[in-house]
Amino acid sequence: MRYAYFPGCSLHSTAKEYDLSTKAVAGTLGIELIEIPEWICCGATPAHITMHLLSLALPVKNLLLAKKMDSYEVATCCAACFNRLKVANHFMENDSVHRDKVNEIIGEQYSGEVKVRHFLDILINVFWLKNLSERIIKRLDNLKVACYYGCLLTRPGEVTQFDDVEEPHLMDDLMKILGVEPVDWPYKTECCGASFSLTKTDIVLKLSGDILQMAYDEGAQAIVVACPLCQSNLDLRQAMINKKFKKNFDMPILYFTQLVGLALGIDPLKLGLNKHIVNPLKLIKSVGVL
Amino acid sequence: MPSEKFFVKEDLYNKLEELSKEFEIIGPRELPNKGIFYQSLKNTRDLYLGEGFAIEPIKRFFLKPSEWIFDERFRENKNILEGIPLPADKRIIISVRPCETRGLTLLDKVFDSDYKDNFYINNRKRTIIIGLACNKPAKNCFCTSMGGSPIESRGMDVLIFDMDRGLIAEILTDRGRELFASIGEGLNEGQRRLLKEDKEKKKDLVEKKLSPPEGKELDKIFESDYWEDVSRPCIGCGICTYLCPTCHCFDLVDERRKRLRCYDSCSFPDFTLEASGVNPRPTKKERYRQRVFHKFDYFKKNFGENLCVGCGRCIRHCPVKIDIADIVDKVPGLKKE
Amino acid sequence: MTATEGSPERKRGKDKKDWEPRIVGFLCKWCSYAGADLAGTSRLQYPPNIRIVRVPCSGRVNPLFVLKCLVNGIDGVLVSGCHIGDCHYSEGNFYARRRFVILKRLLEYLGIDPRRFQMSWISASEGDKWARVVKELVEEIKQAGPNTEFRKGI
Amino acid sequence: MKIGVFVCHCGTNIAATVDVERVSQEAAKEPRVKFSTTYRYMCSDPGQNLIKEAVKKHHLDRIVIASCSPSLHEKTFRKCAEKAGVNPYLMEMANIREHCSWVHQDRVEATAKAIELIRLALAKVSRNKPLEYLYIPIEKKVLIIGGGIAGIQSAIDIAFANYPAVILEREPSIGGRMARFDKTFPTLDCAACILTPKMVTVSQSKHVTMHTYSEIEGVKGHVGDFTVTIRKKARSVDINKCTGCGACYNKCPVRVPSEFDMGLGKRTAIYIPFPQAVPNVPVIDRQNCLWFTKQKCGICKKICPFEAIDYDMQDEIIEEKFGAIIVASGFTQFNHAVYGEYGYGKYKDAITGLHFERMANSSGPTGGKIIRPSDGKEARDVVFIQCVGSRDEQKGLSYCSRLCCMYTAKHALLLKEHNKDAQAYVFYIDIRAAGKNYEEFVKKVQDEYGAVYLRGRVSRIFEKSGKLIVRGADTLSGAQIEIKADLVVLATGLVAQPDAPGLARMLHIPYDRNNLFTEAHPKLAPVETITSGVFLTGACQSPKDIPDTVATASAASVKALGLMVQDRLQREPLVAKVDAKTCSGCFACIQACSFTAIEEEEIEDKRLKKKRLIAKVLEGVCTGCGNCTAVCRMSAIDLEGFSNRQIMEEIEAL
Amino acid sequence: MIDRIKKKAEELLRTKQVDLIIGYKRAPDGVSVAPVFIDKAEETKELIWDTYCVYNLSNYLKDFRGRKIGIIAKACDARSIIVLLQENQLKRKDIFIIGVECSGIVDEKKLLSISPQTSELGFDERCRSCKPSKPPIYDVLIVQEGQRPQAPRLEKDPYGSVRKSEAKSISEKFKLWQEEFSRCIRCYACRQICPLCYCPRCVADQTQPSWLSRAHSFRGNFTWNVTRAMHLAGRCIDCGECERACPVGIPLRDINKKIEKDVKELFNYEAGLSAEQKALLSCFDKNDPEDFIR
Repeated sequence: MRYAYFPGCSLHSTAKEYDLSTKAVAGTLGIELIEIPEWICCGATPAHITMHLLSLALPVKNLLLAKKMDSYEVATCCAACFNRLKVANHFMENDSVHRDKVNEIIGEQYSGEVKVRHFLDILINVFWLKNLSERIIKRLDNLKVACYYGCLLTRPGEVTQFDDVEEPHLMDDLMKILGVEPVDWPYKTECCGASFSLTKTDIVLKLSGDILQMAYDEGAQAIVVACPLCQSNLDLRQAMINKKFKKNFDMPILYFTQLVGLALGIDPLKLGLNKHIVNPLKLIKSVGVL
Repeated sequence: MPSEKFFVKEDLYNKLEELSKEFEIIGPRELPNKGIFYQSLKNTRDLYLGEGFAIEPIKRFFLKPSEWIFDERFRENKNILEGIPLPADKRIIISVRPCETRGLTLLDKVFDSDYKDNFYINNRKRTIIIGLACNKPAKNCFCTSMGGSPIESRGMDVLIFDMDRGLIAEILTDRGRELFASIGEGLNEGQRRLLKEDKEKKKDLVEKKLSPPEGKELDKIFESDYWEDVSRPCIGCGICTYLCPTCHCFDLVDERRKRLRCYDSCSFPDFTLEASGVNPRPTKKERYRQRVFHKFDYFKKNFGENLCVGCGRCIRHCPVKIDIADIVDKVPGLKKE
Repeated sequence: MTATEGSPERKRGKDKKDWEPRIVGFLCKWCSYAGADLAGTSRLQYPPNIRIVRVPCSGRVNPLFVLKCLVNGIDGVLVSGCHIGDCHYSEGNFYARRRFVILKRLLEYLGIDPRRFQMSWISASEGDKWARVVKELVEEIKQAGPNTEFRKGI
Repeated sequence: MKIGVFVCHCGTNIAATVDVERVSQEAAKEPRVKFSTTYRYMCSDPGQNLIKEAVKKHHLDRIVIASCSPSLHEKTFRKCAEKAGVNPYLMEMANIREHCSWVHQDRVEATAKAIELIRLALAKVSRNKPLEYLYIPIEKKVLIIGGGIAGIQSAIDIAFANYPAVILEREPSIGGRMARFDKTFPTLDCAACILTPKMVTVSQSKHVTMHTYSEIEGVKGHVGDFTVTIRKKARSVDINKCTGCGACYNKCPVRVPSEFDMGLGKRTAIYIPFPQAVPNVPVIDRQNCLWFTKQKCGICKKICPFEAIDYDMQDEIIEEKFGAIIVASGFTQFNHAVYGEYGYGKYKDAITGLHFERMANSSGPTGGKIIRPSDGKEARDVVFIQCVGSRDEQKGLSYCSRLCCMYTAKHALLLKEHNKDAQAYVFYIDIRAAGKNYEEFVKKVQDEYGAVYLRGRVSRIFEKSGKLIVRGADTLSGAQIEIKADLVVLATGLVAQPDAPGLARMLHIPYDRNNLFTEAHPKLAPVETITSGVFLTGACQSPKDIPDTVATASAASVKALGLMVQDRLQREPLVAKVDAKTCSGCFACIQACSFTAIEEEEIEDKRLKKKRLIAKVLEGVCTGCGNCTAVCRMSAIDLEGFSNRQIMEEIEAL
Repeated sequence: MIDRIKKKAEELLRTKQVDLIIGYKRAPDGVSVAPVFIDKAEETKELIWDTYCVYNLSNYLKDFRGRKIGIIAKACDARSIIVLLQENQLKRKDIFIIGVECSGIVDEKKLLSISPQTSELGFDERCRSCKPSKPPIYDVLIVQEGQRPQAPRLEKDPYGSVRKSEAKSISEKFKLWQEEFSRCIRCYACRQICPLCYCPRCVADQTQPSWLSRAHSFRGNFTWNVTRAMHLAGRCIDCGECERACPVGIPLRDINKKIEKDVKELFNYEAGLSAEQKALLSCFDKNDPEDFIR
């Protein structure tokens, strides 16, 4: 299993731990992730709000770079990157008007032939959960988490084709394999406020606050995410939420790759568990992993 | 006036060129991998003088495959029948095989005897026939067994022999003499001898032999199952009758207020279908037997000769290889000499 | 009177100038014939070259009818029926459509000008479309010229 | 042959651009034309008398009318010909108005064309054959498929006219969907109160026989002579012996969810669906009865005082003949589980309108109390969501189901009646209350019963601590709404029965892409189908409320009675006919006939002296489309009135 | 191979499984082959099988309706039997098919024109693009042992010649076919030899109405040939007998192949695949092409 790895800007900066844990897990499981040389920005939300063509041209440039590595499958972790690459492929394959325009801008011919997979999808549908469960060294028993999928991972359904749009369950299935008990809660795909984090922070505080509250009410000890923006809104803003709404949430926000790493017996520091605002180490010790 | 003339092909072509002003020149023309067809020749060089046999005999210029007999007009509330004017332009048909002209003589017995068919007679009057003796009869020709021969000249105005150095024309009728007056010159002794030898040689060129049965013998086996067996492969198409120089059955049908006469074939299933729905010859057995009896029995009783000139066309072109000569030859109960 | 002679009133111009095309239209009585009626009631004007033969359904038109018309020297043949799905007999036009695409391509293959045989779907409410189709048809047949293929009765 | 040509002026409609006199003179010169004249209004009485006299005077045997379009006066002139003593089918019309005078202004060209059109008609009429009207015997019995209110009303109307009707109902009892309702809008009559009397009249009427717990297996034949195969499923209870005393189903130990109560209540293995069931005879559910599954119990048989229970009763196939068929197969509910937004159907407290009806019904499983199916507590805050499935091209139906707004208003009212401190919230797109007193009813529910109508869609429902959180928008105030509801009622749309396409194919009637049966004409023939003798009523044609259903039921009955009162049905003789001598038995025609109007027939072939099969046309079924004649290679099958000879003669005269 | 055919035929007749065997025998001229109808077991020794056995014997089945018939059938002949079954002209139980694996049949007309030196064996042009050598339907199959001269498989695209003539201009095509059809003598051999022309009264013989002119004019010949082609649409299995039987050499196969190509491309319909197949013109598809309709 060889993939052209597209980390995306967050995984080289604010979400370094997501990158570390992904590479660690992949390395242990023998999944080869070769980072795309000189990859550029995937366009993410700012691009497709301002200029649609730009939001297609950027990811297509990356896909062409991957194609040059003669690997026809791209692996990515960040939900926004995954979404942009998928949408770009969708347009380049089915919409000849956009295809011609974008190809003209880039100066190369591309029509959506490079496949894009999210790392979670690779673990479950390529590596197969059965093989993963055989590699588990330490089951993370008596740990209850709420799996939070966010929006970009599953929507729009016909483009991402990733999981059920209303009731996603892939992370829940993964957690069960690790021995973790996923909580059945209704806010799996609720909005966390996404990029309002900087411009209208109080919206993020309200929405992320509700998510934390729902997870807490359902008895979750931590929230598992697969998107750096969700992680930062829930983790970084937790203190401000506590102050504003007089709560005392102490809910670690973990990446699914980190939990998989722990179950594979990888050292927590290698998984970047020390880089969180809300310190997860306390919870992990309590669960008896360390 | 000498009865034989010698000339070369070039003279013949030029003569035809000249005649084409006055006559319509009709002759066989070879169409690549289709066959040889009699057509009115726009340029006389197309004339085919080789050994091949035309697919359709010249019968079709005399008893036309289909012709309008009369027309019906409606004037002042009355239906008036108007005849169709007979064509008057004169024609020359050249390079005709002896079997075909002999066929014409048989047709004359039908259409120019007590029943006068104006269309046929008019066509015969306005046509001069120049025959060409057969140099190489096909393997299914059996004209000698039917009273004909490769050099038979009955029904022709002129018979041409293709000698290797040139052509010798044997003048047979006044029309022929008048036509060939200004072409070539009389035979010298050598040529006359060559002609006699050539005639002798051509007589026994025909290998296929057949001893036609007597009428009485055929009548005896009218009900025999022999006819069922031999007629089974027959698919009932019109090839053997349409291409036969002697078959002359026709059908009348009214189309678009005009009456049309067109060829018909005794092998067609509804040849004898009556208005009542009864068909006296319902199966192939009766129909094929009729073809044989008409040729080798009835015609002989009416007109004294067999209605077959042995040209072999019906054998050559039959899609299922039915050989009438072989059938007639092997008729049961025929006393073999 | 056959088409070749045509009625005394209609001149049989040999050259194209004063020749008027003769066109026949097989119209299904439920839709196209009613459409032609509507063109009449709306007083829409169109050239008089077309003669209409009424049939119950476009599915009734036998390919031999079209062949007979062309061979009799008619310059253009139109078969018109209900739009797909509207057929009063529910499926007649489906069969006609399949049958006539084969005939049209065969005739074209044998050298008959494709403009000489055409089809159209005209509903009972499309009087204007009927007038337009007749105008276009007459124009096209005028360009295609007289039906010399079978006119000389060769 | 003596043909008469009658050229009409049609006032100035024709005479303005066509020189009718000259046309008449030219026509007189045509062969076989004996008489030709013109008249100002040929279709008028004097015009028709002119024709009759001319026929008498000149012994005419065929008539050509040169006037307007046959679609206008073909029938008139056929009757006129008949009165004049000429066979009506020896008359042809030349349309020199719509196709000539009105569309060509040049007088010379129009006149020339008119003459040619008459020549065409003369050519055709010369090949016409005298035809007699076809008469098909009518079986004096009507089949009604479906025993809901539509079927019951049809049966009552047919019986009222003293004609026999047979109701064919799949469920053990008639009553259909309406039997499950509690009250009906807008009058709030109790559904059972207005339905049961009709069910009783039907069951007691000597003209109506009921085949309940029976399915339709096949339909053959045509109007006036339908042969229908019916499978009477084994009831395991003898209808004649059982008095409906109820001993059996009171003792039956089995408890399974009752379909009638939408799974809210339980029923026994031997059961009647609802107390007022007609026939009031139980049926044994063989999947759950202990006797059939484990050969145990058998209590019902033992305690039945009338030995009406018979375990080894088998399905019975019967065949009956009918003259007409009324399709009243009704509707079923849209499956709301396709909507992930509403939880893919996993929330027990998110129910449909019918569930609410059963709960509201006093003889229902909850005795009339509106409760939360999850924990049985009484529901206080109830959210009604409109257009679930309807008006949604992506996942649902493209059409509006017409009556959900009304039954939801009724539910909101019933909720308040049953629990005065309950509160109804209704999320809607548009309230459609077009019936009589409908708008007033909804207004009353909003004003007097305090139902809160929120114009907006619901984006999500999720369960949180026992309550259903309903998230929606109120577009009038622009606010985002979140309601913690005890109960959510989804107003699901009405869809066709799942086996509707199968039934349509059996009856040869078309259906649209929503599997709703297609009427002959949406405006002018809403209860008929293009297959004569088959009529539609109720929701199987399109969603309808009870008033419309009853109206269409009576309409369909009138149509069916129209056939019943005639002992023979007169049909146009323009049907196909087979020439036995020419038919080769290849049956391309049978495959091509969309009305299965052609059958195989064995004949004794004189020529081959053997039996062989040829095609035979069922005159009653043949609609005269002529498709078979074009598919027949040997033209053995020909269409009367538009025969090959007629059309070829027209082509020759072109 | 031929003795296995003889043995099988002889056994069938002896055990009364069939009343009659239709096969091939040497023609009186000693070279070519003629159809033979054997009803006595000892006569089966006359049967032969070689590359001259060109006839489609299924054409004779219509003469023996209702009797038990054994027939020797190549791949193309068997396909025409399938169409006959599909059109209820035969009952499968009445026919015992002796399937013969064929590797190509000689075209006699071409043989005459080939000079001996060329390596060409004069194979019928049709056999060059013939897909299956085994009949699709048979009761017993006589497999061909040893290598018999195999008809060279030439063109990949069986409709190559059709596409070439389609590309010609309208006037060019008309001139070509006018010349061909004017030679037609209306002997109807093409109809009588075709196994699928079994109509008791063909439209060509009908006079009320007179579908086509009986005159030998181009008008009548054109109508006849188009009618014949249209009536074979979706039925003709290209056994080539019509072109072989035509005395005046009209390329009838070119016409049939044109319709066969259109039918394949437009409706993906092939004739003679299975006896349960629906007739082409007796069914339709919701999205049949209608680009030519206004």
